[in-house]
Parts: sequence; C-alpha cells; structure tokens
Amino acid sequence: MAGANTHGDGVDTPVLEVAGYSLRYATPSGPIHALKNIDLRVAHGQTHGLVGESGSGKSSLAWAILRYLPENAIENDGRLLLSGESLRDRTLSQILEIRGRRISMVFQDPSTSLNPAMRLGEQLSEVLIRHRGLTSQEALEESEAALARTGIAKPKDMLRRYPHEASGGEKQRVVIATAFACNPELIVFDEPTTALDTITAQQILELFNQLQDETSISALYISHDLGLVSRVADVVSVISSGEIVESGTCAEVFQTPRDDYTKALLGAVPNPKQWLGVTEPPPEAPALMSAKGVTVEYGRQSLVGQLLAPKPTHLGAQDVSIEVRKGELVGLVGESGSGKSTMGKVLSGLQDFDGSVRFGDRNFARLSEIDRTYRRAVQIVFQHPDASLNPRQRVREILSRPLKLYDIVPPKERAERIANLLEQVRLPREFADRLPHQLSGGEKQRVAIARAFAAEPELVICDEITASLDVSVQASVAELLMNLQRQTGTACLFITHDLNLVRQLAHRICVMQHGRLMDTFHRDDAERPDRNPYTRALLKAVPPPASQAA
Amino acid sequence: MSFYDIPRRSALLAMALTLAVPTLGAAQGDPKMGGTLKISHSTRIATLNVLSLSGPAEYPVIDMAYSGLTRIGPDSQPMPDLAESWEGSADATEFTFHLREGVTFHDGTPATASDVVATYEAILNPDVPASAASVLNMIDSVEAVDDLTVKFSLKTPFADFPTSTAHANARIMSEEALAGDHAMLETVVNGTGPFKMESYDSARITRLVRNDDYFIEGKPYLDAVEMHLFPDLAAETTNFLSGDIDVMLLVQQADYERISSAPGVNALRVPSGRYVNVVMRFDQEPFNDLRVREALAYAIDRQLLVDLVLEGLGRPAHDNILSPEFRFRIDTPEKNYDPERAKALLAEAGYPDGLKLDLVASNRPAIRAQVAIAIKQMALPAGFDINVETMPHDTYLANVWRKGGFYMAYWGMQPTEDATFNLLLTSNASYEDTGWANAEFDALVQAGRSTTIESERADAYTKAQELMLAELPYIIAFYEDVLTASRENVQGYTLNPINRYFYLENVWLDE
Amino acid sequence: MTLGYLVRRLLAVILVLFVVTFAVFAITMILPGNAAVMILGEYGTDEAVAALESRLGLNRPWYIQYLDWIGGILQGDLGQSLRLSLPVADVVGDAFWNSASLAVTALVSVTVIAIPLGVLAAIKRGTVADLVIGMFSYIGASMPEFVTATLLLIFLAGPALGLFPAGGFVSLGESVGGFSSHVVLPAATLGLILTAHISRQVRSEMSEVLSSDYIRAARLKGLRERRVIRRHALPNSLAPAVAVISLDIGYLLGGIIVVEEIFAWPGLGRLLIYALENRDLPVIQAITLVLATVYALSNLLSDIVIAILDPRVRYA
Amino acid sequence: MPKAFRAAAGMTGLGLLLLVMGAAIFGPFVAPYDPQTFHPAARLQGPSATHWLGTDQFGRDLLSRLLNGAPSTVFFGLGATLLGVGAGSIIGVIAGTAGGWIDSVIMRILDGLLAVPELLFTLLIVTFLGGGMGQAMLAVAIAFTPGMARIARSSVLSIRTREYVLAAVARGERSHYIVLREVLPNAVGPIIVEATIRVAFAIMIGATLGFLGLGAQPPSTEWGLMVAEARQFMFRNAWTVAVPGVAIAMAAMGFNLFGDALRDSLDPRRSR
Repeated sequence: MAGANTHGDGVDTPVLEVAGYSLRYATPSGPIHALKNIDLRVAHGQTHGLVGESGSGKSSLAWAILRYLPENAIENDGRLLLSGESLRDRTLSQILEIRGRRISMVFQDPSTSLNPAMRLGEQLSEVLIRHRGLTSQEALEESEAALARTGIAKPKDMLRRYPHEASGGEKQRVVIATAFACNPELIVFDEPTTALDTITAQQILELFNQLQDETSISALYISHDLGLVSRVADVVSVISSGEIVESGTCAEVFQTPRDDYTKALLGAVPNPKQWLGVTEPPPEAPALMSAKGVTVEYGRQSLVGQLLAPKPTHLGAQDVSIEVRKGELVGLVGESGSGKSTMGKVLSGLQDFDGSVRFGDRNFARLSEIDRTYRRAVQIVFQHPDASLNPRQRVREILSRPLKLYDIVPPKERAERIANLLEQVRLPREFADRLPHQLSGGEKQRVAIARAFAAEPELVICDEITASLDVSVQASVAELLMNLQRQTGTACLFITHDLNLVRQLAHRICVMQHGRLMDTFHRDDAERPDRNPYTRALLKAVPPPASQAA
Repeated sequence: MSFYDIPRRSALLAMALTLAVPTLGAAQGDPKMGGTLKISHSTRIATLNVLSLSGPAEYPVIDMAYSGLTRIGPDSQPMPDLAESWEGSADATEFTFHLREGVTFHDGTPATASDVVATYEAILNPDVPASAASVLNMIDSVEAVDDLTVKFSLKTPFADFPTSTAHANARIMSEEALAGDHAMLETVVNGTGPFKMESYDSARITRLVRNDDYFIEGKPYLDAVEMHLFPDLAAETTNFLSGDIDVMLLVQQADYERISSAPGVNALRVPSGRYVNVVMRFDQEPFNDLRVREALAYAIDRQLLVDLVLEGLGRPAHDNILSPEFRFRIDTPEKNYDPERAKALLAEAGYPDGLKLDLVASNRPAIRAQVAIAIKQMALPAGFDINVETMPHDTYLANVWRKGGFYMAYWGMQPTEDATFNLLLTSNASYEDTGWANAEFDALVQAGRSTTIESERADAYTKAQELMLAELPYIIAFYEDVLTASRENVQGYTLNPINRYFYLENVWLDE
Repeated sequence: MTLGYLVRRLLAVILVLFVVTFAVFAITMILPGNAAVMILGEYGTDEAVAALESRLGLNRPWYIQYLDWIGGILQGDLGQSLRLSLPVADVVGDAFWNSASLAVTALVSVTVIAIPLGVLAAIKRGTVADLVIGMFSYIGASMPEFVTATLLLIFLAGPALGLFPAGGFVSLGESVGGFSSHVVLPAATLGLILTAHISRQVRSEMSEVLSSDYIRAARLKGLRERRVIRRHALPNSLAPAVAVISLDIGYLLGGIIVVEEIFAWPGLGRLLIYALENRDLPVIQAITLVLATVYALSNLLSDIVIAILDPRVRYA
Repeated sequence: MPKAFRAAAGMTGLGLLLLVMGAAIFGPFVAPYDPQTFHPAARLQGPSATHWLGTDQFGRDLLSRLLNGAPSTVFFGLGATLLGVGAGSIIGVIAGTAGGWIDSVIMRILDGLLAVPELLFTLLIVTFLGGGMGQAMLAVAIAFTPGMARIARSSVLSIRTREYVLAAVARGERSHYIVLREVLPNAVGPIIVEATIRVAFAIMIGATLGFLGLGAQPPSTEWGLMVAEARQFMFRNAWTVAVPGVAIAMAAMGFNLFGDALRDSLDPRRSR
C-alpha cells in the first residue's frame, strides 16, 4: 500500500494521498454526504485536476485536506496523508504550522479572499514572517521578489496598494505569490480563474504553468471547467455527488471516458466546431431590428438632481450599431463591463439612449417612444434564474401575464396554452402550480424562456442566460433555445461572454469592449487572420476543450 | 428671640392668633456664628425680579435678599421690617410708616423713603407686571414725608393695610434700579436683606452670603446659604437623607413619613390654609343649580381624601375658603360623605339618572389631578359620572382657567380674610372665576375692610362666610399642611403657613 | 469622500434645521398661551400678561419675531431666554458643557465595554459567553431609560445601599471625585441601552467578517488566531461599528433628556424640558439647533473615522 | 447565534409577544378589579393573595391596572408604528419608484429630518401638539416617518432592479401593476421586519412620554404614566414602579426578539 511508505522514502511517496475518505455534514434534516470513499493521489511535481459541478463535493475535499472543516462535519476513518504524514493526527497548532508553509491555497475570487483593509504587501509578507521567521523588512524584500516572479511590472508599488487599488488579475497574482511564498509541498487551487475575465484568466493560467515549470510544485487544481483543466493538469479526477467517478491521465479521460457522467460532461462542453444553430436566413433577408449609433450615458441627472446631489456620469455604450435579421441569431460577446448588457437593456426598452433603434418599419429615438407593440415583439430573458422570476408568483401566473397583457389567447384557453408552453420547454405541466423556489436553476431558466416565448415575439434577447448554470444544464438550455427558434422562427440576440458557446449557435457575432462595438463578423470568418486584434485575443484565450484539441 | 420684643405701635392689628407656630429643634444654647446652609428645592429659580416672581423656590431667595416695609411674622402678624413702626388713621384711609435709620442696600447706598415711594409706584404702574398690584390697588397715593417717613393715602378704608405691605412681592428696591432697565432686576439683586447674592445659576445652585451690614445687629448667623436645584423629587429626597443637604424646602406628602422617621432629621409640618378647590361656574349648566353643587359637596369623603392624597397631612375642610388660622373664621358645619343625600339632591335638580361631567385638571402640580381622580371615584355612588381630563398647564391657563365650567384650582394661603375674599370671590376679585357676583357678599367684604371696630369686622366676615357656605361657590375638601424638613444641626428654622417667609436670618448651625 | 461632499452635507443639515426652527416658531404661534402666560401662571391678570408680553416682545407678529431671531443668529446672538431672563447663549452654553461631560463619559465607557463584549461574543459564538451577552443586550435594549434610572436609584442610591448620590452635579473643574461619583448612575443608565445596542452590532459585524473569505484565507495561511482576529478581523468590523455608534449618538442625545431630568444633571436635556414646559421659545430653538448640529457633526466625524479605518471608502 | 439559542430566543419573543398581546386584547376583561377603584385600607401593599401584584397609593390593584393599561400601551406602539410605517412607506415608495428630481428632493428633506435626534423630534412635536395620548402617538409616527421612508425606498430600489421587475417593464406592464404586484409584495419584507422592531421602540418612547407627562394623562393606566405616578412611592413600595417598568421592558423585548427572529427567518444569512 502506498500509505505504508514512510516519510522521506524517495519519490514514490505521493505528496498528497487521500484514501477511503468520507465526509458528511450533520444537519437538522439529516446528514448530507459530501464525500464518499475518496481515493486520490498527487505525486511529486504533478498537477492533479479535480473536476466537478457545483455541489459535487470538490470544495469539501479541499477543506478536508487543509483541516478546515465546520463543526458539523463528520469524517470516517479514511486517510489524509501529506508526504506520508497523517494530517488528521495533527493538533490545531501543528496544522497552523503546516498551513501556508507545507500546503497553501489559491482561492476563487481574489476580490473577496484579500483583506480589504490591509495593504497587499502586508498580506503577502505576513506568511513569510509567520513561517520563515523573517523580520518585516526582510519579508517585504522577499515579497517584492516573489511578486516580481508573478510578472507584476512594479512589485514595490503593488505592495503598497490596497486590494481595491489593484485589478483582478493583479490581485490574483498576489494571492498566487503568497501561495508560493514558502515553497510549499502542495498548493490547492480552487477555481482560481473563474472570477476573472477571459483574457486575464488565460494569463493567470499561463502564469500557473510557468511557475509550475519553474518550481515543479505539486498541485491539486479544482475546477468545474473541463477544458481548462485539460490545459493544466497531468492527471484528472472527475467527482460527482461526492464520489470520484473517473480518474486517469488527461489523455485517457478526455479521449476515452469510461464513465457516463464524464461522457455527459464532455459532451456538454461547447465546441465551436459543432454547429447547433438553426438554418441561416438568406443574406438578402431584410433587417428585423437595427440599432444605429446607440449611445448610453449612465448617471445622467435632472437639473434639480444635479443641484442637490451631483453624481459623475459614464458611458455605458458608445455609438453602437447592431442589426438582426428575421430568423437570425446574432451573438453579442464581450467581457463584463463591455457594454453588452447595456445594449440588451436598450433593445428591450429598459434603458434610455441616444441614437436610433429601427424595428420593422418603425423608428425609435429614445426610451419614451418605445411602446407596447415594440415590447410585445421584443422579449428578454435574463441571466440569473433566481432573480428573473417573482418569488411570490406561481409559474401559472408568471406565464399567464404575457398572455393576458397582449391578449394572445382567449381567457378560456390560457390554461391549455400554459401547459403547452411548459411542454415546449420540456417541463411537466403540473409545474404551473409551483413557486419559483420549488424549481432548480435550470428549470427556472426554462420558465423564463417560456415566458419570453409566450408573447409570440419576433425577437428574443438572451442576456447571459447560461452563465449562472452548470455546464451540463447550460448545454440543455442552449439546445432548448435552438429548438424553440427552429419551431417559431423567432430572431435572437444572444448576449454572452462564452465565445465557444456562441460560435455553436450564432450566425453572426458582434464583439464589444469598453462600451464600443469592436468587431462584427460571420461565424465562418471567426478565425480569419485579418480579424480585429481584440477578437483574436479573445479567441486565443478560449481554446477549444481538450477532447478536441488533443 | 429678639424681634418679639420690638414694641408694636400698630393700634389696629393687635391680633392674637390661635395658631402656634411650631419651631423645630428647640434652640440649644446660644446661636453659633458661621457655616453654610444648603437648601434643596425642586422648582427652578427662574427669575429674581421681585415684582413678578412667583416660583416656590424664588420666594426664599428674595426673602433673604430683600426687605419689605413690613413682613408677615411666624405668628402670621405683620412685623416690622424696613419700617420700624407704623400707624394708621382712625378711619383706616391713611398710613404712616417710619423707616429704620442707617439702613443701606447691598451696594452701600442708603435705603430711604424715596426708594419706598419708587417701589410702590412701580408696583402700581399698569405697564409694569407686578404680582402685588392687585393686593395694593386701594392705594391712592404714596409720598415721602421725609427721608425716613412714608405716607400712604388709600382710596377706600382698609384696616389690614400693614399686612398688604408685607406682600412677598412688595419688597423695597432701590430707586436707581427701578429707574433703569427692569430686565436687570431679573438677575441683579440689590436689597437690604440679611443675605447678599453671590452667584445665580438657575440650573443648579444659587448662593447667597452674609450681609455684614444687616440692620439687625448680630444677624444673620450663617456665612452663606446655598439653594440647590433637584428637579426629580426622588433624587432630592435621597440627597437630603444622605446628609448632603441641610434643609429640604418642600417635602412631598408621600415622603414625609419616611423623612420624619429618618435619624438626624427634623421634619416640620405647618398647618396652612392652602387648598385645592373645585370651580363650578354659576353661569353654566348644570352648576347654576345650587342643588347640583350641594350634591357634589355631599359626594366627597373629605377625611378619606386627606388620607389618600395628603397622606393624612392636612385637615378636612368643609367648603370654607378660610382655614382655622384666620381670626374671623366661623365654625363651619361639617359635611359628611352622604351619597344618598347627594343622589336625592341630584334627582331634585332634575337628574334622577345621574349626571355626566368633564372635570378638567391641569397636570401641574400633580395634586390637582389626584384630587380630581379621587373625587371621580367618590362621587360615583352618588350618580356622578365624572370624566377627568388632565391637560398641560399652558393649555389649561389659556383655555380653561376662568373660562371652564368645572375644573380644579389650587391656591396658597393669603394673609387676611380680606385678601382671600378679594382674590377670588368678590365680583371684582383679581381672579374671580365663578361668576357668582353676589352684591350682598361684596358689601359685607367691603364693610369688613373699612371698619376698625373689631365686633363690626367679626360680624361682617361671619355673614360673608355664611353667605358663601350657603351659596357654595367652591368645593374645598381639605387644607393642606406645609411640609419641610431640616437636619438636626439646623437650629431656628421655621416656616410661615403662607410659605413665603422663611426667617433664615435666625437660622444657625449647631455643629 | 471629499471635503466638498462634507461641506455640502453640513449645509443641507443646516438648511433643514432652519426649516425645523421655522416650523417650531410658526406652530407655537397657533397654540394658545405663551411664555408670558406661563411665567405669570394663575396670578397673571390680563393687564400683567399684556405688560409682560410687550416687554418680552411677544405681541409682535410671529414672522417679525422669527426674522429677528434669525438676524440675531447670523450675528451670533441667540437672544434672551424668556423665562430665565438670561442670554440664551449663557444658559445653553453652560448646559451644553454639562451635557457633553455626561455624554462623553457615557460614550467612552460604553465604547470601551461594548466593543470587546461584541468581539468576545462573535469569537465565542454559541458558547455561554455569547448567550449571556446576547441576553444582556436584549434586556438592555428593551429597558426605557426612565425605568433603568429609577431602578438604579432604588437599588444603588436609595437608603438601602446609598453607594452613589441620587442626583446632582459637580463639574470636573470643581472636583474630579465629585464629578465621578455623580456621573456614575446617569452614565450607567445611558450606557445600558447603548452597550446593548453597540455590542450587538459589533457582534454581528464581527461574525460577518469572521465568516468572510479573507478571514478564511488568513487562517489558511497558517496565521495564529490572535493575529487573525486583531489584524484581519477587527479593523474590518470596526468601521461598521463606528457607523452604528454615530447613529447611537442620536439615541444618546434623546436619552440624555430623560436621564438629566431624573438625575438633576444641569444639561441641555433638562433645560429643554424646562423650556418646553414654559414655552421658552428662544431656548427651545437654540437647543434644537445645538443637538441637531452635534448629531450631524458626529455623523460626519464617524464618516471620517470610517474613511480612516476602511481604505476602500478613503479613496472612493 | 447558535441555532438552538436563536430558536429559543425566537420562542421567548413569541411567548412574550403572545402574553403582551393577550393582555392588550383580553386584559381589561380578565382584570380581577376595576382599575380605578380605591381600596383605602390596602394602600401601597406588596403582592398578596387578594392583590397579586400589590396596590398603589390609592389602593388600586396593580395587576388590574397593568392589564387595563396593556391596550393603551401596546396599541400605542402598534398604532404609532403603523402610522409611521404607512406614511414612511408611501413616501419611500414614491421616492423609490419616481426617481429623478422627486427622489432627490424627498431624500434631501428626509436626510435633514433624520439629523434631528428621534426623541427630541418627538418631544418637539408632542409639545406643540399639546400633549396627550393621541398627540403623542401622532408625534412618534411623524418621528418614525423619515427613517421608515428611507428603508422603504432602499427596499424598493433593490427590488426595482431585480430581473423579474425589469422583465415586467420590458413586457410593457402598466406601472401600477409593477408597483403593486411585482415590487411591493417583495419589498415589504424588510419593511415589516423594521416595523416589528420599531414597535418595541415606539412602546418605549410612548412610555417615556407618559413618564415625562407629555403622553397619556391621569387617570389613564398607560404603563409609563404608572411609573411616573408611582415614583413618589418607590421607596415605600418598589412594586409600584417595578411592575409597570418590567411590563414595558417585557413588551419591548417581545417585539425586539420577535422582530429579530422574523429577520433571521426571512434572511437566514444575516444573524444580527
């Protein structure tokens, strides 16, 4: 048995060994089994990817390894060994010596994992003071060097800043530098790029690979993103409902998945080469909706408001022109803050604007001109399934509103229509009696989609409708949308940050950055070398997943 | 004590009062000089303007700092103050006062007849708010005969005039101060009294120090007197009992027993003519009917009221506005609690099913509401359904007082029968509030004041009281005792039932 | 958080204060009675009242009185108290310092007690200590000042124990010992409700901070718990605590009215009650101005302190 | 707070609340004596078999007075809060939904009013309204209005940007439907929680006004007034002060505990 190896017994001793480990949480409504009989080894110098969807137990494993468990956690007698030493036998003070020095951790969101009231330098150097006994002066110098290794241009300057004065990428570099500071035996990465922009995430990933090459540190890399894991890990374990369902080298798992869950997961990963969309309307088809020179200025105030409480203004969108043809699906892509959602709000009549929006043969020059005819024809579906349904209304009431409002069907037929709508989004018709909190995230999003299509619109705006959903659910929601579009011929503006996904669905793609439209291109032209440089950078940052790449 | 020996030259007022003023802590040995007396009080000393002040804690201060022509003594008789002696004409229309020689104000200027004239002219000036004006409005003219002699001519005969000049708000100020801005009188004190103002902090402590030039040789004994303000009665009592304070100016009935039984404390209870009265207007329904007024009178258990509201520290009254302290007070028939009789009277008056009434009581002081509530309860069996309406004092003063038909009033004791009647009951009384307006009564009071013949006065006042008791303008259920307390080492402290004269020049501390 | 912002906020408050004083003035004129009636009480004849009214200037139209008052304020003159015959500035000024000495004593002792209590409760979540502090804070927050004060009087100042004077005031200048013994009970009364409130808030802020990602990160760096609490958690929970304390100054300024009345503390609260009873308008106006200004300034001060404690606010 | 303690606190709060509300509704009917009847022979007594909580200076039964005063004390708190919350919510909802300069003007005025300490504000209003129970209730309600308006506004603002509200706007729903059906039902949560806790505060202020002689007037049995009237006798019979004093604290505590429990149950993440 591997566990029989004693400490210092050469390279065979894994840095981390988890064997037969189970964990459950005691709750008033009975125990929740978070981890079931986990076996996992991280060899010296290896990066072990741990892939699972939310609630799969992957984070619980990280907390268990770091011995940071809530009081209601109950463990079985499985083993947790660090370089052959049992972590479970350690007292709290011994664990405190191990944390940060022998095992360190990189967290998901640098903006919450850094203390807002402390300078970055202190947060980095305190580890050195604690574990390597340096004086604060020495620690600061050492920190500067550590930060320099993460590619920060002016590390000294960065050390003096507070977290809110640094960008997300810079903060994550500080966190990574902190994790590497004491040359630990193992680093646990918990979704370190999820909270970052696509391009920044790519840079952090490169940094990880670079540091890994330099230090050949052992890492446990936790992520929900199969594509991402394939680019960093040597070995992958797939975890589902607290159980490791499949484990092996990257190549093995991605090329020849054995477990059904792994297969489903791999299948759900959007692949730009795999077209799911509907038939493209002919190029000469007239524009259904065309926005011309749309500009949005936020924080604009009335005269009185300016006098009483002047606020700064900023531009949400600047001179943006977008066109959607009948039956077409246009993708609108950009990072957060790029202005893509602002455009979604303008087009759905939620945000005042300058410029013009033409719909059919009518022209709208500002918000107040947008009328009910327009609102009926253009429907919107939002990102957050939890927020997009009124928590106090039943599904029936939610779906009946557009029917009543636009008098789509006579009152007698409404119940039947609601049932049809539910079936169309593949929900049982009994769901009409449910309240939103009785539905899962994916189910809520289906109801929201059904509500949009209930109005029999000509254009549906989908604002990041898959962003809050798990990978497997994402795929089914996208597929559902395509089916509906196929059945109804409705045009669609699909707003997303996920280039791979949109390339599967959209006929044409618009790219926005900093409130401006950077690029508009046909999907076939995506990889042409004369693409806009920003588009190219984006495309480069999201290479297709491993199964296709390998 | 020395001032008892001063010969009285007033021929008119050789009265003998039945009331023996109790003095606590019978003086042990000779008075000792020195020490600071700390007096606690619970109402603010808001102003020191002698002409208009009215606060319970303001009177001791001006009693210390100023002198009047005369002063009411502990025996309730006028005694010499700035005036050494006085005499009146036989028809009681002219009075001459002889001032002491060599008296000076605190600032060193001599106090002479012209200061007296200036003071009385200020009081009588209609443009100057002066509390004593209504008591002295019979003065026709005042003149300085010489530096030490002042002569008053009266419009009508008035036998009790030397009592009127003892009015607590008629203290002699300097001519100079009165000629200046009267606003200065509010804070600047320049009197001839035994103590001089040292510091005046209306929110906390007012301190007076010994006047070395006081006109009575050897007095005062104390070096200083401090008036400490405690707005919360519980805090005041506790501080007094803990020994931080020497004299508690006014003791609440609720605390009297506890204080009097505390070690090292002398509690002083002075029977007084102070009363709470139920005002019933003669010109409003249903009180225009004597039977209704009488019914209510029989619906009140007076002894119980004394026990409940005054903790027994008072005497039941039977609607006579004069308490037994008054010389010409008649024996008043007792009205015993008799709800049946009250009920019958009500039925006779046309209210066989009882009567629903709103009784208004100002919220200050609390005793008004307490009496009202007690009356409400006692009168229930007699068929009176009284709703007590307690209201803020300002609203009461503006809307109810002297206007309302049925409300609670509260008055202190006056020095004479005449002052009492002319305050409230005669048709031209200062604060006439019943609409009684009885010409016969007016004539009797007039007769009583204008004669100097003892038997005639007694006759007039007796008839006046009989008439009052028959017509029942007020229901007066009790006379309230004045309560005060001092530490054992405080000697010579006493109070007048009128509660405006304090004689602090006689107090000394026996350490 | 710029200077301009602070100035604008202050100006807004001052503007509203004048609206409030205007309203106070206008309403008093509608009501029956006035200071002259109250001064003379039942002994006031109609003539005497009229004479006093004219001397106090109460017979002028109310807007003239108001404009006069405003004019005086702009020249730094608060006018003359109607009842106390003293300049308002003197009366209110003395009372202000007396109140301040009580309020500051209460606030400082409360802060010194309540913050550690709240931190303790948050760290010891779910233990007996937390429970006791929690119960205490509920009881404290549910006792009106006058009940607390009365109970303290009965048990600590009453004849039974007599540990402290039952009321009264000795200024710090006169005697430090005298001030201290007199200030204990009123400060304790004010302190109970504030301690309850502040410790509860600190506990809740601290709990929130302790469950934050960055505290988890700090612990997972292997830092000792003491450093985690002192260096990481405390500064972050203090800023919200300061905001709460500044709001509590509002309670304090209200509570002081009752407490001063009961303990005979010659401060603004007692003066206010007296002025209200006697319709002494200039004094009421001045106290309203002073209390509201103090409250506004304390809110401003707390914003500044928060900016010092929290770098995010500082540069925002 | 640990779950068990929170649950216990919530239950205690509920228990106190039921007790207080029970007294407020049924108190006057179950009182053993008439609250105004004098028992001259049994003045200022401690608890006994005939008078369970003792008697006051007129020998009135304290338990009966307490039970009789419950409606005025509790309904004062409820009434003042209801009025204040109602007015505040209307103003806040108007400000929150109207936005623009209307919002700015309303908010500036509210900011200013909030700069006057609450009890001072109440005292000023009640003095100029002339004292008395109704006036005091109105005064407390007015004093509560700015704070409640602020809470209502921020609640509305946070709901207004929810996606289901945006969806309704985008759909072209009429504004009254949006305000009444989409925004308000979801915005009332924080308002109700705040209101519950404010009832406790209103009861305390009401009692304080009664105590200062500006609220309920004798012979009312309002609890604050009972304390004020009993203060003179507190050294002779501490029960006269303690009984109404503790009753006020219990009523306030009931609403405080219940409000906190309500807040926890509506938002389990927050433990304050």
